[in-house]
This record gives sequence, C-alpha cells and structure tokens, in this order.
Amino acid sequence: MSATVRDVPITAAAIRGEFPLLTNTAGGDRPLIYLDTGATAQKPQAVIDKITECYEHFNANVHRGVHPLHERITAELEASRKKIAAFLNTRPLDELDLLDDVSEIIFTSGTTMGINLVAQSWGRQFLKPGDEILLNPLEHHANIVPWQMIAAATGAKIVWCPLTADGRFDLDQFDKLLSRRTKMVAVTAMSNVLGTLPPVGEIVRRAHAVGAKVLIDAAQSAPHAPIDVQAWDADFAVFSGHKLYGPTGIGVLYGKLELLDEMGPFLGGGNMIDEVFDDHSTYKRPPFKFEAGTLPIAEAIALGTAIDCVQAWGWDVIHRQEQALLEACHERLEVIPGVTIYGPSVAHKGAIVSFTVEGIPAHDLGTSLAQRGIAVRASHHCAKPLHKCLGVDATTRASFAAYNTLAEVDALAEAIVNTQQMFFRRRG
Amino acid sequence: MSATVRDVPITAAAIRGEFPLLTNTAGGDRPLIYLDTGATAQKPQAVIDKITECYEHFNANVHRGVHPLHERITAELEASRKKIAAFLNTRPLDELDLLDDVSEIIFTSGTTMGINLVAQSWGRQFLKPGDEILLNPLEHHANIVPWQMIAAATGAKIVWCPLTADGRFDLDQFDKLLSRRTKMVAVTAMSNVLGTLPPVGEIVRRAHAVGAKVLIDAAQSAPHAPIDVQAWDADFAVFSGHKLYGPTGIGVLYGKLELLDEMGPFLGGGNMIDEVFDDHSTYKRPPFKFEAGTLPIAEAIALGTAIDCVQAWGWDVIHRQEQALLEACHERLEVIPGVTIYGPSVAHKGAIVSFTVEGIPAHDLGTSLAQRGIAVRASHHCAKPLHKCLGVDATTRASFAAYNTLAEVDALAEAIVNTQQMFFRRRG
Amino acid sequence: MSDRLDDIYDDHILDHFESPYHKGHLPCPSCAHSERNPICGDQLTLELQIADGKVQQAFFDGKGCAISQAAASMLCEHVEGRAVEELRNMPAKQMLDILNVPLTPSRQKCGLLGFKVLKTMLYSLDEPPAEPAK
Amino acid sequence: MSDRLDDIYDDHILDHFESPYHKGHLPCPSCAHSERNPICGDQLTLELQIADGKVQQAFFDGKGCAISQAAASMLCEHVEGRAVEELRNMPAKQMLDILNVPLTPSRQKCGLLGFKVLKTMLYSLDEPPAEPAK
Ligand SMILES: Cc1ncc(COP(=O)(O)O)c(C=O)c1O
Ligand SMILES: Cc1ncc(COP(=O)(O)O)c(C=O)c1O
Repeated sequence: MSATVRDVPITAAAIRGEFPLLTNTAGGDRPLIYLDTGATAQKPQAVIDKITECYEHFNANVHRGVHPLHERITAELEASRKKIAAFLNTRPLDELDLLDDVSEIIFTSGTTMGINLVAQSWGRQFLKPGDEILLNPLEHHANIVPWQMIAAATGAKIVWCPLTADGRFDLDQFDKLLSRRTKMVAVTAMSNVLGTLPPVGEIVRRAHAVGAKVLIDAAQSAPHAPIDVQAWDADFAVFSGHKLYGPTGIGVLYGKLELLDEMGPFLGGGNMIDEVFDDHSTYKRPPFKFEAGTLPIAEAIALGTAIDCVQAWGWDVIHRQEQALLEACHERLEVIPGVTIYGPSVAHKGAIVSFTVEGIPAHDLGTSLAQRGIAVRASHHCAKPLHKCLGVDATTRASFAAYNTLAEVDALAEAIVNTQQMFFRRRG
Repeated sequence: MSATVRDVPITAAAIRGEFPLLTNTAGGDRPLIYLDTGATAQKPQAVIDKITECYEHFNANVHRGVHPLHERITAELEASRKKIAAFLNTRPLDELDLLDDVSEIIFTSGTTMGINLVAQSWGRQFLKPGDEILLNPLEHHANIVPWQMIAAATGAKIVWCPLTADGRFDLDQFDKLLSRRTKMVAVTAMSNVLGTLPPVGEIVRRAHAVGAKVLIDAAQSAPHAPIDVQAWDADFAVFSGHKLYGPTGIGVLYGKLELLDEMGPFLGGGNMIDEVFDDHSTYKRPPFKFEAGTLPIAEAIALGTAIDCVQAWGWDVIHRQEQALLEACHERLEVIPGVTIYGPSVAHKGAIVSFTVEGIPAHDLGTSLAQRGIAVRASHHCAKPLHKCLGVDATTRASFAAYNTLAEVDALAEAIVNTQQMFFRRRG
Repeated sequence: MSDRLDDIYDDHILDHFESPYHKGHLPCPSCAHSERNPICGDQLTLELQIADGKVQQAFFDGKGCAISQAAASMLCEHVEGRAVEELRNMPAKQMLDILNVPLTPSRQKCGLLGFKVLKTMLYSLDEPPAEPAK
Repeated sequence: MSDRLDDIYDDHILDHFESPYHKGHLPCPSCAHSERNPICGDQLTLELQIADGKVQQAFFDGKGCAISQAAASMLCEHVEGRAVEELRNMPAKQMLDILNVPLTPSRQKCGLLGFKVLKTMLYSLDEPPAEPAK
C-alpha cells in the first residue's frame, strides 16, 4: 500500500511506479508521455483499488441504513471527509456542532459545481445591484461564468483586475479596485495556463479589510501545494478530485461554517431536508444542507485514498521533482527558435508551461506531439479572457506532476523541433 | 463478459453470479441478504472492471485533446451516450444536429441534479406567478423540494394531486386539477415506497392536452422496466446510474431537443461556453450547454456497461424474477400478525414492499433484521408527504432486484417473526 | 466491524422503552428543548426544573425508536439531582456507558439524541446565570 | 486505435494551408455563414455565389489549424460548378475523402468545419427556392 508512513523519503521514480497507466503503452507501441496533468491527473493503484473495494465489499447508500454494510460505507465516507478537513487544515468544531455531524467540508461533483453552489446560494442571498465581484484574467471559465450568471440575476457587476505584464496577479491594481462595493473576490491559487501563483493569503487579507468575501479556486494548485484554509483565512475554497489523483465525479467545497449556516441550499432533494411541508421545506445544517441526493460515494471515499497517497509522498518530494521539471522545460524550450513561453518566470509559477510555436497552429502542434507519443493540451484551456490578454487564440500546454521525468521534458523539446522540421520541410 | 448476446435466456441465478458483493459475506460470517436495491443497486463485475479499465488504460479528460488517450476516452464517453439514447429510445436527430454533436442525453451527477437542472433552467425561464406545478404524494423529496424552491423563486404554486385509497395515482383527481395554469407535471414512474406504477403515458397525454410539460422521475423504475421516451412522449426524464447497477456520481437527464435548446444553462463553467466576454458568455447547444466542467467520465462510461448488462439479461428475465419475489414477499408477510403492507396490490406495483410491524418502531425492526443479516431500509425513505398520507412516521422497506432469491424472502419473513418474539418476549 | 447487535434490545432497554421514567411534562419547566433525528425521524423534548444550580426534575416526551426513547428515559433518571456544571461537562461517552448496549454509529445517533437536546439546552443556559441581577 | 497520424500533414494539406484557394471575400455573395469549432477555436466563414441552382464561386475566410483551413480551401475548389441539390446531399464521408488524410475523431471536427458551414447554409437556403415567385 502506498499510503503508509515511510522512514526514507520516497523518490519521484517510486511515485511514478504507483501509476499503472504510465507503465502501460497507450495507443500503440510508444510509451505514453503524459504532460496533461493540468487537465486531469493519472490515478495511483491505491485509488483504483479503493473504488473496486467499495463496490465489491461494502456498496450501499450512506446515512440511511443500519446494516453493517450501511454502517461501513457511511463510516468510510465520513472518514474521508475528516481526512479532507485535515488536509485543508480546517479549524476544530465545538461539541454541539460535532454532535450534529456538522462539517465545513461539502462533497460536490467537482470544482465547477462548488463555485456554482457558492455563486448561487451565497450570491442570490447577499448580492445587490451595484455590488461588485472582482475577477482577474487568470481565472478558468469555471470561476468566471458562474459569477457572470449570478451578476446578471442580481444586478451585481463583474470587475476585472488586470495582470502585470508578465502575467502575475497585480496587488497594486487590486488595491485600486477594492472598495466597499466589492462583495466577492474569486481567485485561483494557480493559473491553469500560466502557472501563476497569486498571493492568496495577502489577497484575502486585503479583501477582508473592505468586507469582501474570498473564494479560492484551488483546482489547479491542489495537487502541487498544500491548501491551508486557516492560514489563508479563505471564506470558500474548492477543488476537484480528478486533478488530485482521485476519481472523476467528485469535488470538495470548503466554506466557513458561519457562512454555510447563513446560506440557503443549492440543490433540493433527499438528505438535505429537515422537514418537508406541502409548499416548503426546512433544511439540515452543513454539510448535509448542500448534499442533496445520493452522493458520489465511492468517489468521495477514493478521494480520501488519493489524499493518503499525496501525504505519503510528501509535499517536499513533489515540489522538488516538479520544480526540476519546470526548470528543465523552460531551459529546453526557450532555446528553440520560434517558441514563445507565456507567463511569469520559473520563480513565480507552478509546473505548467504554455507556449506557442511560430507558424504552427496550436492544434496542429498538439497533433504532431501526439504522433510522437506526447499528450499535451492545445486550446484556450477554458481561459478565453486570458488568451485575449495574451493576444493568441490558443496555446499548447505541458503540465507536470511528480510522476513525470526529465527524459519526458527532453522528448517534448525534441518533438517540437521535429514538428518544425516537418511543418516547414518545404521551406529553404 | 456479461454483455454479449446469448442464445439461451440467462437465469436469475446466473444474473446473481455476476455480482461479487452478493457472494461475499459482509460484516461477519452470515451471507448478505441485500433487500435495499431501492436505495442503491449492487454492481456487476463488468461495471467494476470497466471503471478499472478506464483508469488503468485510457484515463484523460474528454473533448479536449488529440492524443490517442484523449481520442479513446472521448470515444468511450460518447459511445456510452449513444447507448443511453438507444436505451431510452430517443428519436433520431437530423444531419446538422449530428454534425454539431447535439444530443438529448445530458450527463448529470444523478437524478436529484437532473430535476434541479430542469426546475431551475426551465422553471426560471417559463414559470410565472400563478402558474401551477402538479405533484402527488408518491414523489421522492428529489421531485418535490426543487419544485418548492423554484415555485418560491417565481411565484408559481405547488398543487398536490391526492392518491387513491390504495396508493395509486388517481387519474380522475388529476383531470380535475389539470388546467391551463398547469405548467409542469412532475411524476415518478415508480414509487420508491409503495412500488406504485403511475400510468406515465396517459399522464403525459392529458398534461399535454392542457399545454403542460411533464418530467418523469425514472430513478426507481429504471432498473425494473424499459424507459421509452418516445412512447411516453416525455418532455424530460431523469434517472441515476447507481440504481441501475452503475456507479455512483452519474445520472442522466433526457430532454426534448427543442426544450433544451430554449432553456438557459444551469451550471456555468468550462466546456459549456461558446464565447466568454467580460460581462457575459454565450453557450453551446445541448448536451454541452448543460455539462459544465469535467464530467464524471469513468462513471458515465461504466453506466454504458451497466446498460449492456441489463440488456444482456433481458427485461423478460428481470421482470419474471422480480414478480416472483414480489408475490412471495406479499404472501409471506401478509400472514404474519401485526404486519401491515402499504400501497397497491401486487398487480399494480413493482418489486418494493414497505411495511410496519405493530409495536416495533421501524428503526428497531431495521436493526433487528440487520442482526439477522438482512439489509433493508427503515425510514421515511425521502418521502415525508407520502408517510403523512399513510399516517406513519416511518416504514421498513424491502426492495428487490432480479439478483435476489426466494430463499431471501423466506429469511425476511422469518426474521420478522423472530424480531417479534425478541421484542415481545416478556409479554404473555 | 461486528454484527453482534443481539444484545442491544436487552431487558434494561425494553423496560425503559415500555415503562419510561418521567415521560410527560413538567408544569413549569426552567427550560425545554426539542430535537429530531432527521435520519430516522425520532423526536424528543426534554424539560428541566433547575434550582440552586442543580437539575431538580427532568421529564421527556417524544416518539421514535426504542433506543432513543429508552435513552431519554435513562437520561432523565441520570440528570436529576446533578449540578448543571457537571452535566455541561458530561461527555457523550458517558451517555453511551449509561445505555450499556453495543450501538453501531448510526444507532448511536438515536442513543445520543436526548444527550444532544440536554447539551444544547445547557449551553444556551449560559447567559442567564452570567447576568443574574437584571 | 492507431497513432499513425504521420501522414496527416502531407504536401497536399500544407499546400492548401499555405496557399489557400479562394481565401478572401466575394463582392456580393448569395449567402454567407460563419461557424467556430468551440473546442479548438477554429473560425470559418464561407461565401457562395449561386446562380442557376449552381455554386458559381466559393470563397472562405478564417483562422485556425492547418486541417480546418486546408479543408475549407479544398471545399471551395470542390463546390464550384456543382448543383446546390447535389451539395445538399453530399455526405460527410465525401468531405473526409477529399481531405484524404487519416484524421482522428477530434481532428475530423476540424476537417468538417467548412462542410458544416456549407450544409447549414444550404439547408437555410431551402425556403427561397421553394417559393420562387413572391
Ligand atoms: C423515485 C426516486 N426519485 C429520486 C431519487 C433520488 O435519486 P438520487 O439520490 O440518485 O439523486 C430516488 C432515490 O433515492 C428515488 O427513488
Ligand atoms: C483553475 C481551474 N479551475 C477550475 C477548473 C474546473 O475544474 P472541473 O472541470 O473539475 O470542475 C479547472 C480545471 O479544468 C482549473 O484548472
């Protein structure tokens, strides 16, 4: 099992060994070079095995029965919730809240769902015409469109905080735009295109000074660095299981209990009600108020296993390997003529490298890299406003995890050069 | 593999053999008697294996890349969507819609999510003060609370259509309540408490006659009988994967294309947008308009496998076995003094038996049955309005699938008698 | 996990369920509070007569499973004559010890329903004693 | 599934990408229509000059990947001189045959973008020819 405590730090090579897909050869005889972790991470064997175990050994619905099967699945789910709470460093709850099974950890179907939940439940209740929601161009569509929708519904306004020239979060501009009208600042902890790492704690501090709430989109940062909701003092934080080496179909919303208690529900249905009358219902406390219907049960449990894995690997090892990959990638790509890398320097970003190659449309570059066994993503990466700032329609993105190797970075650089030779073969 | 065509019809015993959990002994040395399929179904090996295959052989995000891995996962997902469309007997689409990848099948996280989607997206657009939403007491909270919420938001009104004395849908009452004010009729295809099978096609016909739309909650019926959206002429239909022998975290919303095209989106985020501007966005056509963010990918694919299984077993075999179990259960329980079975006679219901035992609270009965190895559910079954009609706070429910055996029905009856002996041991 | 639940309906539990202690109402309680176990629908009201920092009398009313009702009955017996301060510090474990039958986590919720009502009541009593001369 | 994609950037595709046929605009087209491939952002406008039930001239404009742009260029070549009725019945497969390189499903979307624009335009032409004498 991967999730046990080790005396000696694990190596990146050993981490890689835990991922069955990376040792398979997908789509032919070439080994897979997976540089698309930013879209979704590969899954360690322990996570896959946990899903199988759920379905083969204790599959039942949760919070609903008294058979040992029911008791077991509910215990597994709630153990996962506690693991996640510890992973996010949530504060301890008091005795009465614990007796009520209250938690600040809400299971969702993913980051997108979590942000929509906050935008709708918190937004409909607290946003008025003239209120401002502060966004910046680093945001993924998941952290833009829900705010546009609730702004349209409530009369609130979207305000955009421009970036620095090198694609970093601009605290000076932020200060200028913050005001008593600012009610929500929604910000990513890591750009899924540029790798930019906005100073989340500082953003929260300044936003709170004007009375605004802050939602942190940790979807992209979660696999790369700790989330500490107490240190950040975040009001809300969201991430997806599938990017954190866990299954698809599961995500997490953290919210401060007092905020969650104030908010109305998002989805209506089973398990979230206290009482159902003919024309209205009353609701349970968080997390259940926000967990209508049958949860992604096996997925939530296996997400706990993914977190066990990350903690067994350790942030140190993860960070060191990813940093090495990032530096190597910048070094190798910067010397290729025609290649432009977007965003801040290596010192100010996480393990994502988005680039264009002059004369080769991103989509064609993606296909050519695929021909050479390399999986990257070539598109607007669900960040159209950012690409408008960059002045390009699409970029090609290589995103790394600790399971990647330096040899894979070399292969990427070589494949780019080969693609140029192929594409421009008829030129002088 | 279970999903291949057979010459000889499969037997119920062979179906049972496909479910690993039913051959395990959960929670001790007693074999598991699982009579809680109404809460969630057990999973055949083929479904579990498909999830493993996804994660070990072609895990990637969908609709986003050009590597063979991306192509494969997208092809698997879309193949599953087509299987579901065929399973629901949706109508063929025209050439341009096909070129647009349009579909009437939307992946959701479950029934609850599907109903909330319709209530919010369709409801916010089309409900006005004074409009009526017609419900009946058979409905699950998932098909009540979302309508209460949208009624409160729009000024529409919930109207309740009473049941017949034996718990059947009352078409005469329905006719009386239907009017030009009726805009939505939300009705279950099978009660999750009484097993009642409302005459869905006839309900749609009469509702359409006054211009109302109809949403069919097929969550409970899906594993037991075909869904035919064309024969029903349903406007919307929803079900959950986990009750149809598939994984948790996945569900399906069917909607008529012209309705889906008219409706605004529900969740905002990646993949559902066409263009993102500073203050608003434009959206894709269905299904993508309603599929914001990363889908439950492995779950959607494995749901396709679950449907393969159901079709390989065949509705005939399923129906015959379930009917035998239902009849046996009524026969055995009706002769136990103190037992009351709720709802219609065997001829008018599906394979669900909800009952009370005089003097034994449902929850204690549930525990006592659990002691005897039997998993049932004892509660209000997320149907409080129905229990109010029945005049009891809670019932104990045995719900069957074709994998159950007549011996299990015998064990249930015996365990009830044993519980009575235990509970009343000190009485004369 | 074991399924040795056979002992949970022992005579002690059934006694309290069938012949509960102080089921009913106090004429004028110092405080009263109701809660429900939303999963199984158990309902419970607890009423306390408090004087000199002590619970003088405790009554409960409610309906639901044998465990929740028997536990409430035992709790009423237990609290009478005890100091509010002592009860405020009573841990959940002690309530389960009083019940003294092996409860699974979901049934513990039933067993602790009365305890939860008691705790909620005692915590909300906090303010009055703090401002005695108003 | 094979990853033999090496042949997709053959000389024919690169020729059309680098020196497209009829890229630009018609002075006064009979009809024009634009679409985008929302996945990769390819953009394409097609303009047709129709007379006597035939496409007399076809121009395209747009930006995006080599496949979508080369395919549009080839499509313009293909449609000129052909009857509207014939084109209305043109199957997607024929467009892929014209391209004549092995496209994966996701790249077929690029290859068929121009074809989709053409079809949308031809279907919406339906009414005018049906009611000629207005
Ligand atoms: C009739 C009915 N509708 C809706 C639901 C809700 O389904 P889910 O919890 O999967 O969203 C259920 C199952 O609990 C049901 O039986
Ligand atoms: C920064 C960021 N936010 C949000 C999302 C959306 O996550 P999901 O698609 O899992 O809902 C993503 C991933 O696509 C992301 O990178």
